[in-house]
Amino acid sequence: MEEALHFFYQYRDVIFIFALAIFLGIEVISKVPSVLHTPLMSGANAISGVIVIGGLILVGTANLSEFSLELVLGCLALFFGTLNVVGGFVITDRMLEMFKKKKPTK
Amino acid sequence: MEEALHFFYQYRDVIFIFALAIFLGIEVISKVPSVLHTPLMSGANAISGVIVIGGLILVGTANLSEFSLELVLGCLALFFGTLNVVGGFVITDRMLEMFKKKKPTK
Amino acid sequence: MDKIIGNFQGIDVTVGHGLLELSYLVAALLFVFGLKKLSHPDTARAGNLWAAAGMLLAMVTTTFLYQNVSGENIPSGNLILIGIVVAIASTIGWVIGKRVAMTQMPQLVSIFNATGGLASALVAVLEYPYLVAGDYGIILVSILGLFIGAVAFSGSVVAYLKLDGKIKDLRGSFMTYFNLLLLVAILAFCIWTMLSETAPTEQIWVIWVLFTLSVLYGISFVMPIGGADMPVVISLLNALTGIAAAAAGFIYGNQAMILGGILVGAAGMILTILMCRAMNRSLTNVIVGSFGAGAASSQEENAGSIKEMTMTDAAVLLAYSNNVVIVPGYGLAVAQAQHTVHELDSLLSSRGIEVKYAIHPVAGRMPGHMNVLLAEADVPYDKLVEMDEINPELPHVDVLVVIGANDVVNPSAKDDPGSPIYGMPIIEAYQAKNIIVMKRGAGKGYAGIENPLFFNDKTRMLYGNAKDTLHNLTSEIKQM
Amino acid sequence: MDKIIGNFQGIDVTVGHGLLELSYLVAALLFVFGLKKLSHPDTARAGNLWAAAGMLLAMVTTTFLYQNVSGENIPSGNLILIGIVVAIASTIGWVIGKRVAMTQMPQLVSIFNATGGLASALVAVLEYPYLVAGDYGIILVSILGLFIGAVAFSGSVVAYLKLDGKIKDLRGSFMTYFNLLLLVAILAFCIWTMLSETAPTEQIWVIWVLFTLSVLYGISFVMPIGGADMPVVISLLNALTGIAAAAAGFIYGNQAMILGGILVGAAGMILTILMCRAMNRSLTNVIVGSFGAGAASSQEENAGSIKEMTMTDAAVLLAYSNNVVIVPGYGLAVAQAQHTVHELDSLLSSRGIEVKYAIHPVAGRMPGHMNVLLAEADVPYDKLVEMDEINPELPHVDVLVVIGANDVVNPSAKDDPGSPIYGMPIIEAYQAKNIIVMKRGAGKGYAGIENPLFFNDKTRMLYGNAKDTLHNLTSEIKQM
Ligand SMILES: NC(=O)c1ccc[n+]([C@@H]2O[C@H](COP(=O)([O-])OP(=O)(O)OC[C@H]3O[C@@H](n4cnc5c(N)ncnc54)[C@H](OP(=O)(O)O)[C@@H]3O)[C@@H](O)[C@H]2O)c1
Ligand SMILES: NC(=O)c1ccc[n+]([C@@H]2O[C@H](COP(=O)([O-])OP(=O)(O)OC[C@H]3O[C@@H](n4cnc5c(N)ncnc54)[C@H](OP(=O)(O)O)[C@@H]3O)[C@@H](O)[C@H]2O)c1
Repeated sequence: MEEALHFFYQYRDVIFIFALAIFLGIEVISKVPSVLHTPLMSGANAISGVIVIGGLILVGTANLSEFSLELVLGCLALFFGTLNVVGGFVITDRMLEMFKKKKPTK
Repeated sequence: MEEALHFFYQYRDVIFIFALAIFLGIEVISKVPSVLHTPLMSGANAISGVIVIGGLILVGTANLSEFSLELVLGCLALFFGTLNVVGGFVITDRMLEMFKKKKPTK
Repeated sequence: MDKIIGNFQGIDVTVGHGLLELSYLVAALLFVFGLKKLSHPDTARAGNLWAAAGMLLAMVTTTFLYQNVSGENIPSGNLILIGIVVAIASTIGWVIGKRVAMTQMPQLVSIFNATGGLASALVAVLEYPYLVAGDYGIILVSILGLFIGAVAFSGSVVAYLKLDGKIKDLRGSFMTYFNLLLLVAILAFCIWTMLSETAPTEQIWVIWVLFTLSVLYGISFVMPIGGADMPVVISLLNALTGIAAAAAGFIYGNQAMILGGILVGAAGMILTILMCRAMNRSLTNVIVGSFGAGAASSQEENAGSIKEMTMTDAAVLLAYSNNVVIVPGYGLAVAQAQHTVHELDSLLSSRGIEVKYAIHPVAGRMPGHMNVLLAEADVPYDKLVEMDEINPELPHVDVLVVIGANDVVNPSAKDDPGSPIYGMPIIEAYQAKNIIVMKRGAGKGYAGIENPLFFNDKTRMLYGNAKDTLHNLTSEIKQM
Repeated sequence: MDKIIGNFQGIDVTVGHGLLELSYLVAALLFVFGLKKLSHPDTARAGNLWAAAGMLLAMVTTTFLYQNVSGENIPSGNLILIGIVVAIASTIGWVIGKRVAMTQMPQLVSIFNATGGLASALVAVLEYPYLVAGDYGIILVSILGLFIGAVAFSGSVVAYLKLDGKIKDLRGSFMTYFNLLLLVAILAFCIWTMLSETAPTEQIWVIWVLFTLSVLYGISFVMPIGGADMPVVISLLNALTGIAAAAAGFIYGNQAMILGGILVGAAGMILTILMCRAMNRSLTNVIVGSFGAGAASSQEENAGSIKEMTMTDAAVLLAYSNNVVIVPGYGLAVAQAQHTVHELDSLLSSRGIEVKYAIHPVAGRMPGHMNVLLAEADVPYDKLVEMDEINPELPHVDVLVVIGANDVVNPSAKDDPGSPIYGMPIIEAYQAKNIIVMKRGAGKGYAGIENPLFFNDKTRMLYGNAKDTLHNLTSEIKQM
């Protein structure tokens, strides 16, 4: 218990940000119309690719003088993260384009 | 500019919490029906009495061995803060009670 | 509680530290939940209690777990002092909150807001000497907190006095210039303070000057705004109090204060804007206070004339109708006639006449004013019908009784583009088959303009204080 | 950039540090704004771009401003490597995103989600050895991140394979037990790791075991869930990826990662629940996958028989009607008949017949499936009418054409309390004057139940692949 309390004390600001973000996520989404479910899912998926920052840091701090498993895995993480981000935003945009261009006719 | 940047760096978590709280405040309120405006205002007013914590700390750390302006002002801050909190929640509750007891008849 | 559980940034962390911070987090989340619930009619009351629970938690834990820089808890002497002050303030707050009449609510809210602002300003004043010279960010935040808190304080006091009718508006373009000048002076003074190399400890007078200037500004800011706009102004000042509390929270690094304050600040701003929108005005318009100034100009001569009616005629008309709609307004609140109107309503209902109340969202002087007023007189909730719902039914209504309402039934809002209230949604009273208007005389409404409805062929006036008129009318009907 | 602007907790703070953190804050706020806009039809596209801009900003600043513990920027060799990897991945992502057919969207989203989960898991694996022994909180967070990321990865891959029809469901109660067992094993392993005093550096194998177990769990978790439930599962896995990214953000103390991740986590959970609700099911029901299992039992024998009709009859019926409503369903997507149906629609419209499409929110296999499909074929947006709007009009419709829809027009949902889809809102096709149903044969819909609509007296069947049927029908009408 004391461990947990100390952990909480150390990271209280971050934990607080966590809590607020959960609220905000729920608040923001809770009234979305059913047609937007799929694009929203896809857009959220692209945002979750923010892990790419971790990949950038890994590859950025990797030791290039020797070939290591770490380096390979780091590059893979960066690769997959970028794929998620770029692919995710592109397909979301394509889906939404469909709705958009029809709107004015209404 | 550099001062500002350093300030930001130091307090980035708190500033972030600020930003999220603004969002959350707007999100939460933006669809409130007109009848609730007054109770909501009153409830928010009670919450803003959270400054009472500052009053508690001031009086709690004040030096009681001698009479000082600081002590008096601290007590005043605590007094007014508490007044705001207690009075605020009580009148909000009274206002809302009126709505509540009529609801089931509907 | 004092057990050391770790070390963080060179300070020993005890169980007490951890629990205190945890309680602040919980309190902050309770504020969010509470505010969220407060904004839905069904959960509003629970929401208020949640927020109150958060506040209680934060106060209790601060009192018993707070440690100063040397790691000492609050000494028992100070605890006793805290206990005394809190007990007195709570009792006063409780009694005032419970006793004051429902109709005084806006005044009360503004008074409580003033106390909150003053507390914030005092905290900023007292913390100022402990700030480190050259720590510009923090100094700026506390100066801002002081300024905002002081403005909220004096502004709310002025708003209270205006609502209570104790002081009148002070208009004129010189006020605008004076305000601007004061603001520039405050700004210049702040910059000078920030740039001076002297440590805050050595120039405590600075903070007092700033406090005085800010209080002055609060007064001169609210002074020119029309008395009836006070609910909007109070909402704005309420947002300011929140921001001031958040600034103090920043200085203490206290999450509950930061979140509570900012939440109120943001919500208050939004609420202010929503209230303005419900009255079809802009915030600047309210603050500059030009409303009603050039109003008379756009008025055309009203065709037709005002026709009075006798009490007996009114009684007959009502007694032989099938359905009656009552439109209450500010005058009902002034006359404190909520109980009398409920009597009339019961009497008519007992004769099989369908009676409804048409509630305009900004009738009266605060949102929900009519709901609160009629609720106080135990009028059943389901008889109150909102504007948008009742409007389509009005053409089928036999008699519509306007009691002390004016602007909210003014047809100019629909058909006269030159009218200052043009565009505001109204209760379309003119559509009813017969209209009875109760008012004291030729007095105008809040917007200060003529009302063509009173000149309508279907309209008959019943002059006099609403309470008396209603009373006489009720007796008349009873005798029939 | 390297100019030192202060000192914070013993570390020199440079301009670069400050700007990097500022950019993370901005990126995080762009995510919030973006998601907010994404949830309103009019601003959705802009919202996506805002979020993308936030991501770009965070990526660029990380690359050029990140400093390691000794305050060095990323060396040029690594920059080049980063450039190469990012360039390749972006190109591939872009091309796939642009090229893949609209109808493959659910598969694509699940593949991209798998990559995100894998990246999170890899980051956790690589950061694990650098954790400090005894720092339980952080170790727990990174183990959790690894587990969640790995489950999201393998789960999404299985979901993809199922959507693509490459693997079948694996049902049976043994799967439930196996899953439970696996979960317990993982939990036990985690606790053992946490409690062992050995430093993470000295037992890197631990993380690999955990990784393997988690991947396995992801597979066995999704395996028993019905293939058609995959959109819901993907939404759930998407939320998991977000949480995994947030866990990594926690370890790096990176606000953009934390906020982006948690936002997606919370939004994903809500979205999952909303999707379940739109299908009138609960999340547990989806995961346990009992849907359709005991369905047949509640079916009564259907009164009446199925009646076919000739192409010519159908052509005549349509050509001489005044208004036609088309109800598209999953079969339209399978047959890829969106262009053909648009042709029929244009032909009928050119003859002065009013043609509308009735869109059920969960027709097809993902929300908005029909909208996307018909939009691809350039069907004007204003011809698509939502379920709630079209239902009251249906009794006045001359001909209703059901193309590859089944469950969404199944009247059992309204009148058979024993039916597994009882309570789901449907398009009330049975109310139309004439009903034409196009399907290939006696195949059932997603819920695997009989549809009394097909036995209705007013219903006539046109068997065959929807595309061919529509094509023939169009030619037939043209020749008239
Ligand atoms: N609700 C809010 O939140 C809020 C806030 C600020 C401003 N406002 C504004 O306030 C106005 C509200 O409209 P309203 O129709 O309710 O009121 P109103 O337009 O202000 O009219 C009040 C009427 O009541 C009559 N009256 C006053 N005392 C009376 C008494 N004792 N007995 C009988 N009649 C009496 C007055 O005429 P006599 O003097 O001839 O009796 C006057 O015509 C709107 O313009 C609105 O925008 C509302
Ligand atoms: N939209 C979503 O988000 C989502 C997600 C998951 C699940 N679901 C569920 O999916 C169902 C959707 O209902 P629905 O009415 O659209 O579809 P459905 O109930 O799955 O029925 C599809 C029908 O299309 C026919 N079909 C298949 N291929 C065809 C072809 N090539 N040409 C002509 N007909 C063809 C099938 O019959 P034959 O085999 O005889 O041709 C079948 O009757 C609902 O139960 C919903 O809850 C929806």
